[in-house]
Amino acid sequence: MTKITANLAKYQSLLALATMILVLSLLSDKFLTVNNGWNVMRQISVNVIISAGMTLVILTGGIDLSVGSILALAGAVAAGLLKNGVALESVDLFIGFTVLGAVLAAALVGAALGFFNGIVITRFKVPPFVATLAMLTMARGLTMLWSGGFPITGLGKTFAFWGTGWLFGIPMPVWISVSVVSILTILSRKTKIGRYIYAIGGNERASQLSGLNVQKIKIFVYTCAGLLAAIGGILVTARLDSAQPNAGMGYELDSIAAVVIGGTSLAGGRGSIPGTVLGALIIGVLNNGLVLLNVSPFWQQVIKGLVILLAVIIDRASAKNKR
Amino acid sequence: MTKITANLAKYQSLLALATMILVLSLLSDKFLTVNNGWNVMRQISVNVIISAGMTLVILTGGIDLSVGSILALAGAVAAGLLKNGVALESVDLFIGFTVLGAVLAAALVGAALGFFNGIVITRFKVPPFVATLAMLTMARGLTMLWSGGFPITGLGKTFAFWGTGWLFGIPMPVWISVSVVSILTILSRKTKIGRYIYAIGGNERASQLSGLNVQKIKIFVYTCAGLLAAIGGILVTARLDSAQPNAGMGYELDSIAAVVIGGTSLAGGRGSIPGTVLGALIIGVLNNGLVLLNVSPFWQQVIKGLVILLAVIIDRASAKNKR
Amino acid sequence: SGPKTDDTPAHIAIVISTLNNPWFVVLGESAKQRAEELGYEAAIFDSQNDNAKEADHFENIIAAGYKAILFNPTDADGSISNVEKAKKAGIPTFCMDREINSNTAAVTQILSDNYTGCVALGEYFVKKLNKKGRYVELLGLVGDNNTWNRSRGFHSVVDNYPDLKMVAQQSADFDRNKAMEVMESILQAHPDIDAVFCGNDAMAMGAYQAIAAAGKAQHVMVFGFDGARDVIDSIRDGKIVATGMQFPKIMARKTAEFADEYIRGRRDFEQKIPIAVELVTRENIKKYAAYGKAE
Amino acid sequence: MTNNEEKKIILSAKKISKRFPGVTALEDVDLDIKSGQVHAIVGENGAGKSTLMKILSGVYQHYDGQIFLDGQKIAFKNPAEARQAGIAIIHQELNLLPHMSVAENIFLGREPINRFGFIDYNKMHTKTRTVLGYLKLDIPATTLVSSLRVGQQQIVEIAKALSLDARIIIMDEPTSAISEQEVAILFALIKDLVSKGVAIIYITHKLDELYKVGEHLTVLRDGKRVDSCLLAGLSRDDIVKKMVGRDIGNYFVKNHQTSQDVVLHVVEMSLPQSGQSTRFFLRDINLHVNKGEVLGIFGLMGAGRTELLETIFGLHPEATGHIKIAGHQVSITSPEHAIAAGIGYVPEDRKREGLILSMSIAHCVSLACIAQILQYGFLSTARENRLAAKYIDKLNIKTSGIAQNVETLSGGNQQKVVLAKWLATHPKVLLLDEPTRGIDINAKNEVYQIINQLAQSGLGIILVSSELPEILAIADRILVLSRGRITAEYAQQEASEEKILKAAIP
Ligand SMILES: Nc1ncnc2c1ncn2[C@@H]1O[C@H](COP(=O)(O)OP(=O)(O)OP(=O)(O)O)[C@@H](O)[C@H]1O
Ligand SMILES: Nc1ncnc2c1ncn2[C@@H]1O[C@H](COP(=O)(O)OP(=O)(O)OP(=O)(O)O)[C@@H](O)[C@H]1O
Ligand SMILES: [Mg+2]
Ligand SMILES: [Mg+2]
Repeated sequence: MTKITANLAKYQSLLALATMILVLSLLSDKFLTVNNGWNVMRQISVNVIISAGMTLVILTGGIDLSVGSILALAGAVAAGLLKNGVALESVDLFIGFTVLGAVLAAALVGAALGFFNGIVITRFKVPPFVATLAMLTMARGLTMLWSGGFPITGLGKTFAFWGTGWLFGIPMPVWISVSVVSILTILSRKTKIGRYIYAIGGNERASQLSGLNVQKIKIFVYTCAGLLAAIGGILVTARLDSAQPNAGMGYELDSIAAVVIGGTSLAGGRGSIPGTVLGALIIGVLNNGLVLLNVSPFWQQVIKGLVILLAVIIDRASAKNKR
Repeated sequence: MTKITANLAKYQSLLALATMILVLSLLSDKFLTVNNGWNVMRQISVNVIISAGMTLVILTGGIDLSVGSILALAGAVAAGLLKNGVALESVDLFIGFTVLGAVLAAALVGAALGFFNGIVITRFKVPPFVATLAMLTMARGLTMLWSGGFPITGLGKTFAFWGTGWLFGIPMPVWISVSVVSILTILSRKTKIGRYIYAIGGNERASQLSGLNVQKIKIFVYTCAGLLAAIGGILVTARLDSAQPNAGMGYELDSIAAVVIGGTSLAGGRGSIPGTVLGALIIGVLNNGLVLLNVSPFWQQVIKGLVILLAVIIDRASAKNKR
Repeated sequence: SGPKTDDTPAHIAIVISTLNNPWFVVLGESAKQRAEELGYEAAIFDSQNDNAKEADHFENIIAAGYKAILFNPTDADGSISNVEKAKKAGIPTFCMDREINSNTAAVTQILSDNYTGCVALGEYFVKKLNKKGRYVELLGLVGDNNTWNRSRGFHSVVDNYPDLKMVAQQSADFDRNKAMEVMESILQAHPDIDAVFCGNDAMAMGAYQAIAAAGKAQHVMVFGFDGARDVIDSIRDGKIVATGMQFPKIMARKTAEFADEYIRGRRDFEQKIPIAVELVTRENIKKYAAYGKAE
Repeated sequence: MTNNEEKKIILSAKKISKRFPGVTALEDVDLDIKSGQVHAIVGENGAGKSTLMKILSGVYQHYDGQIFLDGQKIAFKNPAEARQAGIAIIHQELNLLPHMSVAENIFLGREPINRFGFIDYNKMHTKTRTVLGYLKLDIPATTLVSSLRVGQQQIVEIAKALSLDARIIIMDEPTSAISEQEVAILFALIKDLVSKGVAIIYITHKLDELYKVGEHLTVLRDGKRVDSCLLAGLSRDDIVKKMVGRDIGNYFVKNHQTSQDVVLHVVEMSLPQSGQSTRFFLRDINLHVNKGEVLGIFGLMGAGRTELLETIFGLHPEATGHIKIAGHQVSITSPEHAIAAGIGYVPEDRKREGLILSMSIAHCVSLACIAQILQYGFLSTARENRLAAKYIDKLNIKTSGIAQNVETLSGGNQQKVVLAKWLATHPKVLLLDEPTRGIDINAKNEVYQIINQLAQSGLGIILVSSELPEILAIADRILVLSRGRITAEYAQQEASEEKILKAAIP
């Protein structure tokens, strides 16, 4: 019993989330329904996926501002390949793409851009903030160039299923985000590379002296973040049945917010993926609740800011009492 | 001579900037003209002002995401007060505002929000990222509430002068930004509090043990950042003769970019205000140059990202050689 | 073939409020294409919805010595000073789609009348709903004046019918994904709505998808604004009920032609030339294609 | 392997040189390490000891010269390769991950893995318990390192190296943060390892230790090997002479006078553990320090000495009791107050608590007394430089100039900068927590001299130290702390190692 309490206390944000859910269910009888539950889960799933990758990055003491742009580019690539394929006019070749092919290609693009981030950060010693800020700009530009600034729409049922379908009574995006979270949680807790990610963030020099290949691990982490952003982009595109060139704008801040609210330290070395899920849930529940209560859009922002502050304050206070 | 070289080497970014200027002036004969020089200076002045405040925050090891929103709110407050004054209906009182009064009130609002950030961060131990992210949202909401979502326009010549006028052949915004930079450079180098700011960022615990009031200094720094964001907001408003509720969106990233490109470490303790000015110049010259060269907007983003990367890489490489 | 200074063609600048929305991309690209047909070199500038960035662009354009500016302002008031600056520097500005609140700064303004367009949409809305029902409004960016022009035009009609109840008014930032999410949530609180009015077509598509996913596509009528490809297709397919067609291509081409005429010496321009927004419905959809009339 | 079996050279370094920008850290150094032997290396701060060890253990890959392991030429590409070749190192600086468990730290980089490719925590914890058992450190394997005290962390660091089953173990000042008891445990272990044929390279500044474990000795000076010989027959003074290059003679003479004026009086001070009203870090502490007196405080690791100094300095506002300075009661709830009241505090961990490593010497020295260098409200570089120059001179700080970053100073000189920072505030009372930790014998002597001079000039000094000889040599009066209580008090004349240890052990 006490062990459970202790384990729960680790996810410090739980109290804040519980309070929010309680208050919202008192204010609106529409809030605590099964349907709305799925709603919230589906809505946060993209943020959860991106934020899981962001957690890894932040655990190493880095940051990734490019996730929103990579999301958009990956979405556009998937949609573009699916719809138009690739025509190599010079050799008179046309390559059509299946859903799987397009999805894999988009995932590859995301991973490649993440890899590029990793290389720039480790080999050229560019601070992560600058490197990924540059990527934010570049990937957005590439998205615009690829799509000409227009949405790519009409991608077919098979593709849309990944964003809108249900499987065994659970929405597909939720399946995907739950899988991502499970894999990354196990990765971070149970595998060597996971522990090394924490180690690097905790003390990079000590990790290096213990024989860890710090550069390789960092590159892995940024590649992961890029890949997950791409998966997020594919999901968003499948959900909307359309790749929007302006998709994902500002997602970097949402995602970092989820990570930090979830108790991961921006200095690295401390935090957890489940914590991040809680952080994303807090943000998602809040967004959903404010709309359910039909709070005016002007006030929404003020309230949202205040509640996030409050959540973190409650959180830090309860964490202190635990010690 | 060697002393000068050494001093220049401190502003590592200088080489990157010089290269850029050289390349641009070869590519466009419009670039290296007096007029265009003023152009760039005027255009970066708001970013310089905000980034100067941001530098102080980052030197203490913090971050301020709320500058863009505070900028918008301060602009709206100045414009609103100037145009409509304050009517307290309950006591049947109407207070009109002069330009000076409105400007001071707006500056006060900015400083107050910055102060609030400082309190939340120091007293409630909320990580700066979360505290100022919440403020980003809240201040934007307040701006919308204050302005009803509409721009406030027609603010008169006196007010507009601050944004568009010239004095002794130099544009007003440049005067203001140069003053801000001078004051903050002196503050950071020649005053007690400036020294303390570096100390806290360098080692918070050791600073505390040396008798510094860490909390007070941090509050000061966030208040400063809020105040400077407000000044930026007043300038933007004066320049456009209109307060836009959407003003300043995304400025936090631009401003952090200027600081980091200017060589200030996000970990705190190392960096300088003049470095930040160089960072802002690099970004400003790049924006200006790409426009002058007629680069298409989509390509602009890609090139901008690449050039920023390159600038930082050159920079870090030259810094390494110097040591 | 256009006028040439020496051997190089004259340059025309096209300043667009944002390229983050395909509608404006069409506007910009059409203007560019037409200007190039007329023998100019044209460059597009993206103000990213930021009045200050727009001001920067104007300064740079003046410094670079462009011959004319085809201008899609970010704000009716906030953009005046920019246009005046250009005028002072001897560069004529031609507004397209969105107006500036000045009758002297720009040479001419070719405008899409959002307000009136939404009045027409509002009237059609009332008719379709039979003056009775519960509806939701999705606003665009709350700091954008077009958001409010459209909303006001719509309400100027609809608010006259007390049996038409707005059960929720939320913002979705002109964004398809946001609109979908907001609509999903609203449908939880108000499963029984009859219609949704959206401030642009991207939001209409998002809202429609949420409604369709909830299995209510047959019961809830969705209205958009713009005339984007998806929505035109959807109206044809009987999914979305109506939209307001603006004519970005026509406006852009016309503006470019005016600029050309101005450069060639014409001066007698009307200050404001409204291009009517046309109501597109399932009945008249045959006449329309994406962003304009069917060819 | 038995003792009479011949010891053979297993590791041999030839003509090793290493240059850093501006410094030659090592120049043509030879070193031969034999199995089953403790090879001690001594030298002043900055002599190049750690640099040499880092080369041997694969931390630095770029150097001149050659290294042979079992006669084979080797060149490690990274620390992991050296580890695989059987070379383990305990670095001088703690290299631990604060937010990870003891077990995770010990096995970092070579975690045992189970069938599924996951980390086998059970195995890891079992092994950890075994190693900790050798070292008699009684803490769970899952304890977070951040919750350990420095001394315990140092033992974890030792455990990390031991658990490697290496053939050569390099120990770079392993005892700088641990207590006598633990040193004894470590030495027993070293003897055991040596008897099993393991080679130990042992670096220390505590020359007494050499005689307890050492067999062979290499002395480095300014990056050069000045001697390498058997330890037997060398006197302490011989060694010091080799290290320093000259006779430093009788290195410490106490010659200050204690007055009868009480400058600091601590009355009934208690510090409860947070959230617990029944358990205390400090309990009913009463003590006083006179002008010109050095009060030594001894205690075992964890006795609460650091807490005592911290509490006097205002870092634990929740403490009860009161403090009088020169007869006046003062309320001290923050370091700011303490400094205003005339107290200075040289903390235990100079890098983490004493210095701002990114700052220059001048900036560090003026930090706690910045009012002194203000002119018309602005910092005066001239005054600041004068202040720094004064203390560089007074404390004999070895530096290339006042603008040098403190990060690049040697340990002893860093410690002097911390001292300078406090002397510049003109304190009445100076609290010193382990002021000679990790600094060489010469610098140590200088610190003793400084303490002596300060006492002579009328300061009241509290000196916390884990080194009994040090306390016995320089304190006028000695308090013994055990589990947060004062258990004994001796005047210098009546104190002895035996008595003090007896009072210290709970
Ligand atoms: N990474 C580095 N960069 C530049 N100089 C260095 C570096 N590491 C060591 N040095 C310099 O090399 C010399 C030898 O340093 P080293 O750390 O080996 O000394 P040491 O004998 O271990 O001293 P101590 O007893 O203080 O540990 C010193 O002058 C030191 O300042
Ligand atoms: N981080 C911590 N968490 C819990 N207890 C602690 C912590 N640090 C110290 N303690 C406890 O405080 C008491 C005093 O520790 P302290 O470090 O002050 O001892 P010390 O005598 O200064 O020893 P050292 O030789 O390590 O400096 C001990 O009982 C120890 O268990
Ligand atoms: Mg050393
Ligand atoms: Mg201690």
